[in-house]
Amino acid sequence: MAWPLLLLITAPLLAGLGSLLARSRRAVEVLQSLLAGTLLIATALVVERVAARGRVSFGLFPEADALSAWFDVILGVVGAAGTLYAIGYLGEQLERGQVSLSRFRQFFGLFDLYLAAMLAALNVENVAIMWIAIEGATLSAALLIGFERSKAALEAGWKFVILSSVGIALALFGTILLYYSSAHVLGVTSETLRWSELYRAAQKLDPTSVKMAFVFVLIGYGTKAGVAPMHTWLPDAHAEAPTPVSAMLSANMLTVAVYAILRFKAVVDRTVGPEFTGHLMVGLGLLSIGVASVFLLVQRDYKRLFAYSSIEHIGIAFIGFGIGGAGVFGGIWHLLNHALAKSTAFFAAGLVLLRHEHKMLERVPGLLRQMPLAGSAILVAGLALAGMPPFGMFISEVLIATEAYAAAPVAVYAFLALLTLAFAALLYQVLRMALGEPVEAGRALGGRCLGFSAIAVLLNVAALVATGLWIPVQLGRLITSIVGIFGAAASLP
Amino acid sequence: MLHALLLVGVQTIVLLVVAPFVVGLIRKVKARLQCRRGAGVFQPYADLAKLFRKQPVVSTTTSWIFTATPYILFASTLAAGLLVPVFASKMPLNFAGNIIALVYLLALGTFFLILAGLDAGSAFGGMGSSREAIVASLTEPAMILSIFAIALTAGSTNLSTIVHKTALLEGIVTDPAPHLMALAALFIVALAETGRVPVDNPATHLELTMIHEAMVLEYSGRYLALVEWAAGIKLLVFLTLIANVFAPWGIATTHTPAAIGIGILVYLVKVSGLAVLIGTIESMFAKLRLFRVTDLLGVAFILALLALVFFYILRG
Amino acid sequence: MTTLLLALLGCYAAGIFLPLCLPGRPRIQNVIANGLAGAAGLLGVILSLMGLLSAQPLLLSVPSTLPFLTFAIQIDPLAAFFVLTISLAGLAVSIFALGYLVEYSGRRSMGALGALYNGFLLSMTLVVIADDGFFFLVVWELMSLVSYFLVVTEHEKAEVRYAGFFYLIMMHVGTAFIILTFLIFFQEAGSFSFEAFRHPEQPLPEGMRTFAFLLALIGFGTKAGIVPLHVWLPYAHPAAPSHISALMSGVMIKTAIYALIRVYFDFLGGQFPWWWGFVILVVGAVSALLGVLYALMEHDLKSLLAYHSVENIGIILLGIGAGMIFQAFGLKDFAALGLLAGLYHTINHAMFKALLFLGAGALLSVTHTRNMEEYGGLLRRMPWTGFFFLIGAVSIAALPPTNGFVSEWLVFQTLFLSFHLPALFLKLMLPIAAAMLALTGVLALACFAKAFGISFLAQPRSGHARHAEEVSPAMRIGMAALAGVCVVLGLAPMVVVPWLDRITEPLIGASIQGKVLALDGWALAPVNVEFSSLSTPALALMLAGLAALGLVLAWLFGGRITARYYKTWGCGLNLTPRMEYTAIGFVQPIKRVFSTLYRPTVKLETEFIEESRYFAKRRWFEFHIEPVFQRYLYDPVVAFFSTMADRLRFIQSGSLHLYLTYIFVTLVLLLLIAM
Amino acid sequence: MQQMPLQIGSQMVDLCAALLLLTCFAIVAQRRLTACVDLFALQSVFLAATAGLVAFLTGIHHIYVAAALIVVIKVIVIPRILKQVIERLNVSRELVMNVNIPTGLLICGILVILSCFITQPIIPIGFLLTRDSLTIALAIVLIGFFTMIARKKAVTQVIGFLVMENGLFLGATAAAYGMPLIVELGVFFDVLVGALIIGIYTHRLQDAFDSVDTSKLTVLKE
Repeated sequence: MAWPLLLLITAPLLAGLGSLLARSRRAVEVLQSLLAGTLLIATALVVERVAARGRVSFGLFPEADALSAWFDVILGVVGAAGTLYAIGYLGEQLERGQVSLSRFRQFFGLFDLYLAAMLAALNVENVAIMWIAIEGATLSAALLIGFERSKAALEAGWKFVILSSVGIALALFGTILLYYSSAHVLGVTSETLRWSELYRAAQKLDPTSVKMAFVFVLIGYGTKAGVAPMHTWLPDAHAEAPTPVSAMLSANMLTVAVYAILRFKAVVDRTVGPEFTGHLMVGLGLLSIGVASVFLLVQRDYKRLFAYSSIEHIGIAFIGFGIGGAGVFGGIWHLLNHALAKSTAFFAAGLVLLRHEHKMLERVPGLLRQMPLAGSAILVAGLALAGMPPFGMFISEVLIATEAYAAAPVAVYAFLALLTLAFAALLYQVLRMALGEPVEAGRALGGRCLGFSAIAVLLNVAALVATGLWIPVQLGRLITSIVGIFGAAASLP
Repeated sequence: MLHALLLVGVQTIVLLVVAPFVVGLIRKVKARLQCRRGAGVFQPYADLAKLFRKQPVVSTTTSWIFTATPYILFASTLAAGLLVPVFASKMPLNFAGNIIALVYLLALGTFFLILAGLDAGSAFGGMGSSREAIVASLTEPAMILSIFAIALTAGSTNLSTIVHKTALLEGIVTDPAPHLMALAALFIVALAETGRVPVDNPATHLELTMIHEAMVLEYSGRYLALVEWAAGIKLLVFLTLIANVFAPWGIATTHTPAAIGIGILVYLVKVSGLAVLIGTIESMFAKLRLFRVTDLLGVAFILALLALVFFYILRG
Repeated sequence: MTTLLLALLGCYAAGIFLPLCLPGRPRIQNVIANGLAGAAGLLGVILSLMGLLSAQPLLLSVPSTLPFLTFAIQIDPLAAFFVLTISLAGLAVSIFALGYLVEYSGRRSMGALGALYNGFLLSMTLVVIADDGFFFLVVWELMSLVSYFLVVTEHEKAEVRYAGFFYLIMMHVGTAFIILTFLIFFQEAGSFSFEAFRHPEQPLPEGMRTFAFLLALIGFGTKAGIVPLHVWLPYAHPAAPSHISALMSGVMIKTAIYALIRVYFDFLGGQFPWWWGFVILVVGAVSALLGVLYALMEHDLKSLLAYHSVENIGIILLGIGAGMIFQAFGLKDFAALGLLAGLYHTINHAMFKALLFLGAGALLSVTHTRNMEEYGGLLRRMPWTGFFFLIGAVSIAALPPTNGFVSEWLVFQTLFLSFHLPALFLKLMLPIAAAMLALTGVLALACFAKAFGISFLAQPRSGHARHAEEVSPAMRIGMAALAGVCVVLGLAPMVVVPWLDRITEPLIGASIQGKVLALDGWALAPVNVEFSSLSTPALALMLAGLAALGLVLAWLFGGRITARYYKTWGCGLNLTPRMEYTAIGFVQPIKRVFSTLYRPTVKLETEFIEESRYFAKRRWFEFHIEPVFQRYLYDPVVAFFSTMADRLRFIQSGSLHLYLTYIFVTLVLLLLIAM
Repeated sequence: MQQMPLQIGSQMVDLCAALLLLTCFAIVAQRRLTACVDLFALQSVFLAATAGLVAFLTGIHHIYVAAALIVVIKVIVIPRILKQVIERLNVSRELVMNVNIPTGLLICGILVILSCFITQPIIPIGFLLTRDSLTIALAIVLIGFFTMIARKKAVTQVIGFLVMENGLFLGATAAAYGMPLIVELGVFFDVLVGALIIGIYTHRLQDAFDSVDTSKLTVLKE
């Protein structure tokens, strides 16, 4: 029985359609709230089933194994929170007359389409259809980023469209190359594109072409994942997009892109062994952390700040996957916690933006005093992102370092040094915002906006704390089989 | 037990009685060297008696620290004195503390004296305290090193043990060089600690020069008496230290009355000799500027260090 | 015993959550938070005493669902000793806080303060009883984090935010080094459990051991505040509310000492070359001397106390370092003595430093300033606070017969025993270290003569001081408790030493209890009565008796004359507070003697009256000492990073074509690599 | 029709592929925007031809569908959209480039060699009929990419992107006998929508900055 899976993908589509057609703001709000609830429930059910049976299938499409389920959790929870937050955020803009009701409806239409595409990409057993879904998500994201038609938004949107289109094109070429090398093993059928088939046939594939395929995929999806040096669109897009979208970009799009790369990695590792992909990913990961920490240090715009921190954390996860073993554990654990923390951070940033209507970091100190919700949210998220216990990212970072130390001590020295630098940079900025005395009054926020945001933030923070120092049993099962996919079960206690 | 108490009692009395005499003797020597007749050697006793009988004047700004200090000073100095073998080498209180304890007991007195100096609230007291602080700080390292150098020769830091062994010529210094250096160092330290020329001048009352006198400026009556007495005892303790550690000969190594009697007499001779020496030095040298004192104590430190080095080198 | 432990943890946990649960009732929150903390402290004392005395260490382990992480707890004598330190301080400080926090209520969220306070104590306790490397790291970071939030309690002040941030960063850097240390152990152990660290499958290679030694020294040294990693300390400790400063300065930095002992003597099995010990010795001596020298120049009472923490950490390390040297040469008795001296000074410093900080807090709460120049004459207005502060001052100045003297004396003896060492170099170095210790001791004496004299004696120097009143009973009880502990630790070494011996024995492998205690416990005699002995009870009796003798003599010769009270002679003028010696003036000579270190800059401006150049109308005097380490060690690093970051801005130049080029080039390069 | 010898077939496929490549060079060398669009359309025609040929030779029928889609979308629809965009512009030719034309051509030549070098080892595993065209596909992708870097006008960047897409299709159809139909359809749909969205963006850029010179978009930076 895989109806929760189907529900997970169709619910956003329906809700989006409904919102487009809906006549009143209230109707949209109800629909979206329902969507949020549905996402949570469906996710829970999917996880439960996958944990029980290892794989939930609905024929060719949709189909989910442990890895998909894990990312479903990320998208489900953060998606739900994001939807709720979007209701509040857009609602506030609507009340202020910054968006018309029709634009309001369009927004949710696109927003849900985007969610649906993402979820589809996760829960499909097929290389190419995954690509199609991700491309779909990219396109809807492109429109969302340019949603506020300011010049800056336009520029950001354009850069996003061009760069990610190029990326996605390269990813497609990688996919074709993989197909090219698998076709003569498996024959020219649509089965050839199934992950499970590819895993089985992996040993027989031609190494060179698989390597090349991975390079294209790594660059292609890496562009969407925001890995340096393909990250350049990311800060602009995150800064200029409507804040709920920024949250979703950071928490979902990057994550899904990483998911895609992981799928390929699983195949490639079976063909040419883990060293090849490992070295590439560790290299890019370190580069990402380095670049990110540099720009965290000089940042003056709080939305860009969190954007760069996303680059850093994707880099960390990359290193984890590149290392393998407990690193894989650390990586997916990191992705989950990062998604939660980062979306929380953006929620807070959005509230600040609504109040002060500018993004200048040094002009919004004293948030704890001025906006208790946003202030505390930004503080908690900031600490979690800086890798402070009791939040999960401390755990995953230590895990990654531990696993890496045996293989490459030097890499660990670099890793820890860069992490410390990023820590200092990020917290310097975050604490500047959270502590101290407010300097500007700004305009007060509506109760509804605050209400919805509060729910969203609480949802995230609850999840963040819940996944801090322990793992719910179901998720634990998922992790075990995920690590199994990367053939590293042995190295885990 | 009773025996032990008796010994301690005798030593206490000896210290109390001899201290003013030494002070008087030094004054007399200085007077003579300055071609004055000078007051009698026993003048200090008269001064003390008189001070005790005078009505003390206590500043209204002061706290109980001011009135308590003389007693604490008196007690700590005397306690330090009880750790030094004076006329008999095996003292029952030997176990109570070694030479470090002696140093720190004196420091306890200094600490409260500094507080008392500040308590009156006049600029003089503060000035004296501040100067006392720096002098004390600079003295300490040299003191510890020289003491250690001595302790090495006897393989002990307990004064009675050191003196006893030296007196019985056990483990006696085969090589005088380090011993003499340590002696010189300790002598300089003693001058500094007890506020004698060239570090301080007990006879002066000039704002610019006085250290110890400035601290106790506000004291009068019995308080002043106790402070002066304590100062005398401190001086005596150092003289005793030098005398008995470096030349313990004649000290009573057994506790028979005869031996003790001889011990006391020899002791008197020794400290008188040292007193004369100090008197002469005081009239030969001028007082140093406060910030030249560092040089002097630096010399002391180096001497002590050399003593150490020589000791190890000669002992191999 | 397990139940006791659970009760203890439970108390802290409740102390964290309950205050948050009833907002809007500051008074109740305050009582609950500190009450529970106090109760936990009491339980902790009992628990730790049991831990010290019981033969079997208490083990408790909860597996986590995360790889490599186990919530494992072990209370062996070493851990118990530090639990004792934490709990004693925690108990007294909690009582003090009951009264102290009253002035904070309304201005601050009592709930948050209380919760953080309990969290702080809890994390410290967990740090010393953790038995798993990963778990240790987690609680260690938590400890830093919680204490950070306590430091920035008054975050509306810029300097407080700066202090807090500096602190947080330094701690994190330290943690990075600690992680590396543990990773080295992990390599051979294959797990993070301390048991595995102790007995790895194959022993660590020599190079790795040395590496671990240095990493641990830097990592934990940052927390301990050894020179030159101490720079955060004088900022952070004063910035926090005083009862927190008391815990940070008194207890928190000791957790680093605990960790160092744990790593060197336990994980590394006490097997090391002598130069390790020598490094520790040098670090200790330098920290001690520089700590006190900088303390002397401070006129902010809390900063002064903070610098003294650096000094005392130095003294502790002197003991431990000497012990390590002896250990390296197999002189186990002396090694044990050194370690024992270090531990003794650890608990002593915890007690009197906490006491002094509480005293400073009391002054702060009545005068609303930390500047000593605005105190004065407080002994008459706050007799109890003054008395307790005096006890603390005498103890930290190591004057007999206090506890500070006992432990410092033990350190001296350890250093003196150096003539047993085979190497001439060390034979000379240890006595020189002793000389530095002596200098440190007397400078500390001068410093506290200044601190107490300027703050409590003579006339009040400001309106605040003039209208000061004695603090609330709770605060006095808190201070009294610590003062009592100081006195007991000073007068009853015969009780303390056997406990400490239970700690050092398993670490060194030699019990020296019999050799240190002489005359059935009434005297300390390391290692034989012949060499040296000390009996603080006897000294105390002598002092008391002789002081009485003084009284008797005074009465004998003078009879009973009542003193006359009259104002101090001020050269004919009426004495005003402005004529008193200031703190700056007091340390002027010391400043001059050590000017090469301080590099003082003095600015004196005079405004004359119009008529003549001989009569000054107004004068300004200001002087600063150069923060050498910050200027030449830390500022360059910060400058480097910021300039580098500025230089690299061009990466994100905004040109789409450039961005496309990045991707293109990367693609081509990776393709060539893939070939 | 199976009796037609394979060599001839593969040679014909290679010929078409080569023509595709040539049009790439032409686009790189062309300054006039409309001409670029036309060249792109022409290239798409060749692409369709290749696809049809492959379908014919291998008898895999859904490739015909792909060919048809190419003709509809890439030869007719997209060029029309682009033409509309260009009409609204105030420029018809691109004078300034990041890389001048001779250098550009040179670089493209190097890229072709590079792709030969890269694809060399993996050619043998392909299907005899069409495997050589993989090299050309990669070359076209790289050249398209390079065009996007070299040109400043939004429109030409779009064309560069579309050229990349053509390369991909050549790779897909020729080298691997096309993806499964459903995939093809999806991909085509995405490409169409993508082109539309990019078109919309170009419009907005024109409205907002009244120029489509993307090198002027440098407000967002550090």
